Amino acid sequence: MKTKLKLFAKARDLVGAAELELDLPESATVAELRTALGEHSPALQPLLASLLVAVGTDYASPTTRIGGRTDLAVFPPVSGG
Amino acid sequence: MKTKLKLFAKARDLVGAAELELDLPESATVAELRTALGEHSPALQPLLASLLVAVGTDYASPTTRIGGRTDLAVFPPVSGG
Amino acid sequence: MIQLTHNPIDFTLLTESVRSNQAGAVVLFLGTVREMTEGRQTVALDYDGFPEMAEAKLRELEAEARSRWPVIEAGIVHRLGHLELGDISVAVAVSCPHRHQAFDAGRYLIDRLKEVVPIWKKENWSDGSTEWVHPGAEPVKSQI
Amino acid sequence: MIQLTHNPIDFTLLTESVRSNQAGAVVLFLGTVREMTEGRQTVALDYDGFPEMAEAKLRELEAEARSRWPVIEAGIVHRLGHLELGDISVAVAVSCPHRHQAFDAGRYLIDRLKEVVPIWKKENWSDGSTEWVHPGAEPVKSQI
Repeated sequence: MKTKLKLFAKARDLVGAAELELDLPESATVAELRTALGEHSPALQPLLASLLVAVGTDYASPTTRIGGRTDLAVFPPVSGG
Repeated sequence: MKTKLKLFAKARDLVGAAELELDLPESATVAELRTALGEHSPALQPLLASLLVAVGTDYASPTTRIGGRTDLAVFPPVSGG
Repeated sequence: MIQLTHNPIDFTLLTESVRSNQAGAVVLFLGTVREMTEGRQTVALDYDGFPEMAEAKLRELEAEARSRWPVIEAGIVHRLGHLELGDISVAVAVSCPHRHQAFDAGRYLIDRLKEVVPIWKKENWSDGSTEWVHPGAEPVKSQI
Repeated sequence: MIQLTHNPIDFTLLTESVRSNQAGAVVLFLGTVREMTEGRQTVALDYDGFPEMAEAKLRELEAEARSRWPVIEAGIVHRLGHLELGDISVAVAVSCPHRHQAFDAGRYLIDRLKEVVPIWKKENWSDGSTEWVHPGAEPVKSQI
């Protein structure tokens, strides 16, 4: 299913885009999103394990189903303040 | 010896004066000042045990000799802030 | 007041917004752009953020603080964009009846902000290089 | 900036005075006149002080804080005289490289101020009575 996500900070820079569309099964979780992201953008590999995933304005849990969603965001550890 | 002291807050109100002169031996310490103050101003009795004594801008220790000094201050526990 | 802004932070306004006759204590925290970090010299910082989620998380943090301390008023403003040395990147203000509550709540808010609010800073080092700060992620210097 | 004043405290000026490119964190504490204390209603406070000693003690406290934390700048202003509800009685500002240092130093300064600086407040209760606040001393209500 078409799955849309926003990218931020170094993840956006490494991918070279602020938004991305991936094809994922509806049952896909964060782990599968990570794998798909690494295949789509090999430059993300060093960051992959630390990437965080949000659904809407909440952090996704490991079991959150994210396939087909269009309100995802993917970003590295935060450093505000 | 003539010993001069300033009074603050409730100590000043109870004595009814902002400054006081007592006659104390040169060897007098805080304990003797307390006694002399209580004799001079019986209204101070309830506050006597908690009164603090300063010499110049420092708190006096129990052994500080204060007889004859003119830079003493006597006041109850502080409550600034 | 929960706000993300590209403009300089008015900490006076934020502080005034949390003052109250019910509060005996106000604590204001300002994060400012420091020149030296572990021996390296910063010339500027760029802050990126995910505004919708960042604002939602800031509201959650305020609610968390209110559930733990008797907070009268609280406000958090975070700046985004390009900041020079000494500029204020974040301001947290909180008022409580007593001072230790206000200190604890203020510290909690800035500590949690740094853990969960989706905002990122990019160092502009004095050697001309830039580097996203992503705590715990493998360091990969980027030259942008 | 160490100061006793009978005028309203300008916390913006105090905060600006401690900002520095060497600091990543500024903590400002404001003590404000709270209406309710243990169920009793305050209408105003009067602060008395022994100015020479108070200023000397505030300078000592700043030196103590500097010996314990990497304080960049610090400032303390205490107001004296008649204060209405919500007025600022004391402001403490401190800047440090990192935030926990600034929180710890700020809290230390106000905690110690309340222990050793010769300033006293008199409550003006809503029932018309007044009462000096002398922690640990036997309570004797005075009608002045």
